[in-house]
Amino acid sequence: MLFDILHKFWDSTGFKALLDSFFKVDNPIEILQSPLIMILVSFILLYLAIKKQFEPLLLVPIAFGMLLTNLPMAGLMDNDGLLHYLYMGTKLGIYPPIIFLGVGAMTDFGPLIANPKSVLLGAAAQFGIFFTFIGAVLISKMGIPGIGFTGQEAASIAIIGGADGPTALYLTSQLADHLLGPIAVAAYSYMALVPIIQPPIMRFFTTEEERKVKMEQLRPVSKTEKIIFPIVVATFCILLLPSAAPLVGMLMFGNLVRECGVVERLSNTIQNELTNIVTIFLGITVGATAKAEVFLQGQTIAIIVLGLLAFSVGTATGVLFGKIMHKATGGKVNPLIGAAGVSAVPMAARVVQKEGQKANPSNFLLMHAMGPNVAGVIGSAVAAGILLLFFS
Amino acid sequence: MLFDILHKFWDSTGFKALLDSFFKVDNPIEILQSPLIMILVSFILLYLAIKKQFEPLLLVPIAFGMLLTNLPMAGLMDNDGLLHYLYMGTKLGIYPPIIFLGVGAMTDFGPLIANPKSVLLGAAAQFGIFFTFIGAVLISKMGIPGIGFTGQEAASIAIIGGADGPTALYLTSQLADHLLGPIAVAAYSYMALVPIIQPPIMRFFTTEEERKVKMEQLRPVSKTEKIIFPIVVATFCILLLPSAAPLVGMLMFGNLVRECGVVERLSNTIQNELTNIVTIFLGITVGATAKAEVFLQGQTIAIIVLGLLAFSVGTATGVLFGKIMHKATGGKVNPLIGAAGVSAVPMAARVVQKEGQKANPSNFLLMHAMGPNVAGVIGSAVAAGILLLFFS
Amino acid sequence: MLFDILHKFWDSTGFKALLDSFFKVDNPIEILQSPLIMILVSFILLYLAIKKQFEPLLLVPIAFGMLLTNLPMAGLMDNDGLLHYLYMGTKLGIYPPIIFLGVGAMTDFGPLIANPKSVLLGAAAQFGIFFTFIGAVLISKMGIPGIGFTGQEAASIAIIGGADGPTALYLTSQLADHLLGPIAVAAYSYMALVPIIQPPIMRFFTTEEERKVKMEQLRPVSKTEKIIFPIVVATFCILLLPSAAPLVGMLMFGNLVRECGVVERLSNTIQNELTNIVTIFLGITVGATAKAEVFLQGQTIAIIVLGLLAFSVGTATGVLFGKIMHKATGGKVNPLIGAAGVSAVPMAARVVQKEGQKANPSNFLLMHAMGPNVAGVIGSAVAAGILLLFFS
Amino acid sequence: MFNNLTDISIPEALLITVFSMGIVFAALLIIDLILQGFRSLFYKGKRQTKTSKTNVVIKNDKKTMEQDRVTENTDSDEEELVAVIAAALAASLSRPVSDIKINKIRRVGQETSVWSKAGRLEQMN
Amino acid sequence: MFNNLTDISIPEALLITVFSMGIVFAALLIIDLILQGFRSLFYKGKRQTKTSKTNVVIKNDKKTMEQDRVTENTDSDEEELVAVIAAALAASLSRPVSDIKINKIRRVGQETSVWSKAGRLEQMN
Amino acid sequence: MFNNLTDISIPEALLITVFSMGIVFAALLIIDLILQGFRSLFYKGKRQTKTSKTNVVIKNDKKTMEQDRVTENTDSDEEELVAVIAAALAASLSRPVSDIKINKIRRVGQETSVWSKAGRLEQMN
Ligand code: NA
Ligand code: NA
Ligand code: NA
Repeated sequence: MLFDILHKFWDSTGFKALLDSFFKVDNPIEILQSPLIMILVSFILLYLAIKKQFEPLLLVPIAFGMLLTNLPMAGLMDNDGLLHYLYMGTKLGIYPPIIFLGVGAMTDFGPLIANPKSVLLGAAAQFGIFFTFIGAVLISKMGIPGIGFTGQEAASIAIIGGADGPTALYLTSQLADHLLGPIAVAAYSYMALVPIIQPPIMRFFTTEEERKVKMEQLRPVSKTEKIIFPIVVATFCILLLPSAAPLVGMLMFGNLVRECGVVERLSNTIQNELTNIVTIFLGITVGATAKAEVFLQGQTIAIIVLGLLAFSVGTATGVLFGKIMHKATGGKVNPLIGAAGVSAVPMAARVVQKEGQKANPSNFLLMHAMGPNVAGVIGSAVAAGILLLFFS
Repeated sequence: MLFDILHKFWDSTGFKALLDSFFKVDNPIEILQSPLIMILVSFILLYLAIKKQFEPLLLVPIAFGMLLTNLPMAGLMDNDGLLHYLYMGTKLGIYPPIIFLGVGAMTDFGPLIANPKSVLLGAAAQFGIFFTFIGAVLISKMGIPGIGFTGQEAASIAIIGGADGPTALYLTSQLADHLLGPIAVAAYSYMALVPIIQPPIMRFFTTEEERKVKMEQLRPVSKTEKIIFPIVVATFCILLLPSAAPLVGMLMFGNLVRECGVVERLSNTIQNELTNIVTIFLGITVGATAKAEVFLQGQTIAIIVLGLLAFSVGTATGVLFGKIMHKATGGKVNPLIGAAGVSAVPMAARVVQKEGQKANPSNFLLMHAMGPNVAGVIGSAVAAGILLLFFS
Repeated sequence: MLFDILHKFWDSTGFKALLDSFFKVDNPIEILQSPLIMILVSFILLYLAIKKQFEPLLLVPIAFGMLLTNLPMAGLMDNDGLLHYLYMGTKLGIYPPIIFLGVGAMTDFGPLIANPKSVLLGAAAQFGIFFTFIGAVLISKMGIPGIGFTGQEAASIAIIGGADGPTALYLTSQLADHLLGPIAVAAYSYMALVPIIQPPIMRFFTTEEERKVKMEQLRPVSKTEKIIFPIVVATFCILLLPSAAPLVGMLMFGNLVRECGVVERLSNTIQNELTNIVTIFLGITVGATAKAEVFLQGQTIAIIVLGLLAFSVGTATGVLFGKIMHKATGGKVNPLIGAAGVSAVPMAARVVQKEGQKANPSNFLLMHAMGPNVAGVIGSAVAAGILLLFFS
Repeated sequence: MFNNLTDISIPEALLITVFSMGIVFAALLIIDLILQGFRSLFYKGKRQTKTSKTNVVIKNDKKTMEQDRVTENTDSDEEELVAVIAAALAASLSRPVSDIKINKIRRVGQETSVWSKAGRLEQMN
Repeated sequence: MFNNLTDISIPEALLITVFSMGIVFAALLIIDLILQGFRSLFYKGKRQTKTSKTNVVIKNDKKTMEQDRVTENTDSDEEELVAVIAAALAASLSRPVSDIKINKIRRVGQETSVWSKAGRLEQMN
Repeated sequence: MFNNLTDISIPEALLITVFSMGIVFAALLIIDLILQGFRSLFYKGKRQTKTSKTNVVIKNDKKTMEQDRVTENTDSDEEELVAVIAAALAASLSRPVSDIKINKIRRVGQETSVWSKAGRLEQMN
């Protein structure tokens, strides 16, 4: 009888299920979808997040969620599983706007207010999104077996080009939540890789002379302007694109709480505990969507490739639009700051600063790059609103 | 075809809906319910909250929620809208008791324990509630078109006289949640206006001599008394009025956590992060109930007027009862402290302190006014319990 | 008519219900289930928690929840009651794993990694769980009227021997949530009593010579080991026992967040605010399950007795296994550290330290006892997983 | 209890008022009595004897806006503030006012502006 | 708007792209115009006149990993850091760079390791 | 696996016990083996060589009640505390005890009472 129990116990373990995923498959190709492979992927992501510091605040939870969900039989994403309950906040589109509330409370739009023209660079960099969208549609038409995207899926992949985590997660949760795993991994990985992806593109499209351009001191921005800004932008953007309301509304509410100066204790809690708690739950549940059978698909490779395209094209169009502004202003604008338009706040702006200084050691572009950088956040929220308008 | 898309896009914008609310109405009177007016109202409230510091911790979120909900087509309060999900905590009566938990953890009942008689002043000031209740019923009988209140609505309006935000929001959420917007705006506005509303009433009902009265030093209160107080009061009040349990229970639980001295880390989190997070969600979702079509009604004007009445009558009856105690104690009680019985903690107590010092610069009534002030919180929670008993 | 209202009012009060529970009973024995008795029990628990500092972080909320739920007519645990809404997080098994997330973020597994053999002491102490399980089954067979446990109930009672609050609450919430009250009270009370329960048992099973043994300095543990530990243990334990995933997964996720060093802000929030908020909600709702009619049963007395048995047997088997290791290592292991295997972190380890010093003032066993102590946490989570496998 | 609770008549409203205020007063009167019980149980005027002087440094929290309003006023308010704090401490420390000597009022708050600047920098560097 | 939104044709994808980028540019262009309105409404170059020197002590927060990366580099980066902070402060304090003199950069961060040790101790004592 | 899991017989209970303790021991034994693997993989006794003295200031947190209990005892406990802290630090800093010299134990905690007073004042001013 003890043997009987042991036998049944063995059947209940994940070890057996894991072995079966290799040795009891109808078709050898199914081995490629073994949870074991996903467990290894999660280890690699943990390595990158911890050792290489790839956006660890989200990738550590995402990778651990990925690990937990792929340990067979644990059932954490079953209907009554722990992670499934927590996942409701992701699926219903609650967590990402709350993260955006935190982003708003942590963002200083001053450099954008001081230099309004930089907002256009935040628009130009959104080409990356739509270029990727076309790319995803094109790939679907190529007839590669197992690789084909619906309109909703293509839109969700495209938003990786927004280089903005919460926006990507929100749009994907609304349009194609089965892709949350690969899209989150691609988006956060490329954001971490911004210092490697962007510089060659920036140098390719600009001349030494252009990169040397020093920009003039930004004007001071008053408290009143900073308070009115979120109110006006929220009102205008949501009237134009009602579907962008959860993202833009929360972003600007957070910013108002930050700037109004009379609710400091709310601002502190939003920036810290609220954002941290939601980050943990968002990250681990996004990771938990990445089960082997949905993640280990040809589509995931396509998403990884398209994501890189999205970042590269966004950087390029940002820089190219920067060159146009360089010409239009008679050389007052350093085209490098266009690269910051992809968002990836504040990494992209720091890359601009470094490249600018390489060309001219006395060059301080950081504050000028913060303008397009935060404009890029608004830009991709607007783009997400348009895609939601079309596809939801 | 691009034109076709543009046309459809225009139809999807809030701008068109806003224009239609002016130019495509069947009846010119409908213009008075245009969301645009509510957007302007939300701007005014933001101005008052930020510039004039009218209870900003709640009015900033309320006003922004009001803005978001009145941007047409955004659908944030639709069944699958972000704010509608967050609103569940308001509607189910969860947020206000949690705020009360925080209030309990921030309140020192010492001055009340030291001077038990002051508890009666906290009772007397509740006349404001029931006077307003009668007022609301009277107005309903006057046959003014569009102005009429059910018993539940009258009770919800009356509770404004409790001068206690969470109590007002809890009762209204349980009896008449469509009135959350105007009642919240009235309650928090008048609480902010306490330093303007109360002094003339206080001076009208008292003589210079009475206001000059110096009160004797309060007795010291031991830690044991402070620990036993919340346990005893919760037990007694809930046995007497079971319907007051969510409010009184949480208030006294918060106070016990504060005073017991062995769970400091829970006390800190309740006072800070928990209260802040719930304040944000409560505020923005209460604001989000104030859609133009429900807010821009004759009823709202009646609520605003009745709310002022409630505060004024509560102040007056508090002061008058103070005069009775003045006489009964042979002049030991300064009747001004009766005004603090409306709650509006700690503003009303500070107003008493200022008025007392105007009459007699060596007068320090603050601690004596804190007694009726915190008693007023218990008093209005009890009154809310009675109204719930009748009307739910 | 006023008299009529007063009469109806009296019927609505808890006072009447309380009186009825004494004077309007069909059978005098029902008086023993009067809510009044539970109210007194809650007062006693509050006294123990506050004055005697019995695990106050959980017992203060539990006792207050017990008070609130036993005030008749308040209905806080009715389907639309405040505490019932908050209880969902307990019932669905969400809160305890989140507390475990916090425990993981607060636990240093270094002493365990440095001395792997101590993990076996954490296994040995789990005998307490299964001894109690047998005890609960035995009692059920004795035919005492009103005392009988199903398999699920016996398992829930047995887990008290794990000496680990969140594990006990998780298992009970999944198998027998009507017993949450008595099991929580027993578990946390005995954890508080560890310094009284354990020493005599420790002295009874060891000789003076054994207690005097000084253990050699633990080896240093590198950051890398501490980072890999939670990943490996989570993977292994969940593959072996998928049902332990919510507990072990969250414990090890919390520990990874702590040790990885790149998400300090998440670690801080988990250790403080998140744990505190969930502790409050978990405690008060667990207490709220303890209504008089379910708590005041012969079964509760049996649970209290069995709980004490569980702690005592666990301590004894831990110490006895310590003696085996003492012999096996040629006297290098002090058998006292086996007592720390019951978990009750960090109290049990501190008791070991004190007892060790009594025998030999130059003895510092604390770090050596922390090994079995944290191993006991893993051990009882594994045991809980096995019980869930059998009984859910 | 009433014919129609959604439509209240004026006599009913008056009745509700009388009854409710009666309950409010009764409830708070009993709390009054309980607290008088507290006094006789727990307070025997003993503490009066041990009159050790307490030196206090007040640490202002940065969390609310209250202090900003105070900050607007100056100088003449400083004395009021000391007096008020003394009174408050007297109650919360369970000592008569005369026992308390306030040496120094040091405002620790308002670090927030520094912090939020640090936050901004952090974001940019 | 389209035949089948789950299956997008290439011309449709192009149309979506053109239209969407049009809206994105239009939206941000209007924000640009609004901000130019801000400039003329709120900024009259007045502040230029009051040029008081500001001494600043930068307080680094412990929250992000950003600073760790900075910490890896040394010395030569120190000057860059000063310059960058100056520029940042200039904007956030609404002063031209020339007005700001940085006396001292004191790193306050990295207390975390101490704290977490305190946490561990707390757990054990 | 059993006839009726809601009604367990005594032999079944014994079987469950034997089986379960077997699994518990097996599981923790494997963790033991894994950790022995850690030792051979990551620990080569190298760190022994670099013996720099570490001066430590312990910062006590205000969060738990643990320390209050400690505070009750005095003097004689101080030495125990030093020893225990040294042992704890030795493990957490990965240094042998002999390397650690504790200069000063400064209690920073117990600010809570001050803070809660500040809280009360804040509420009143
Ligand atoms: Na972007
Ligand atoms: Na009141
Ligand atoms: Na255990």
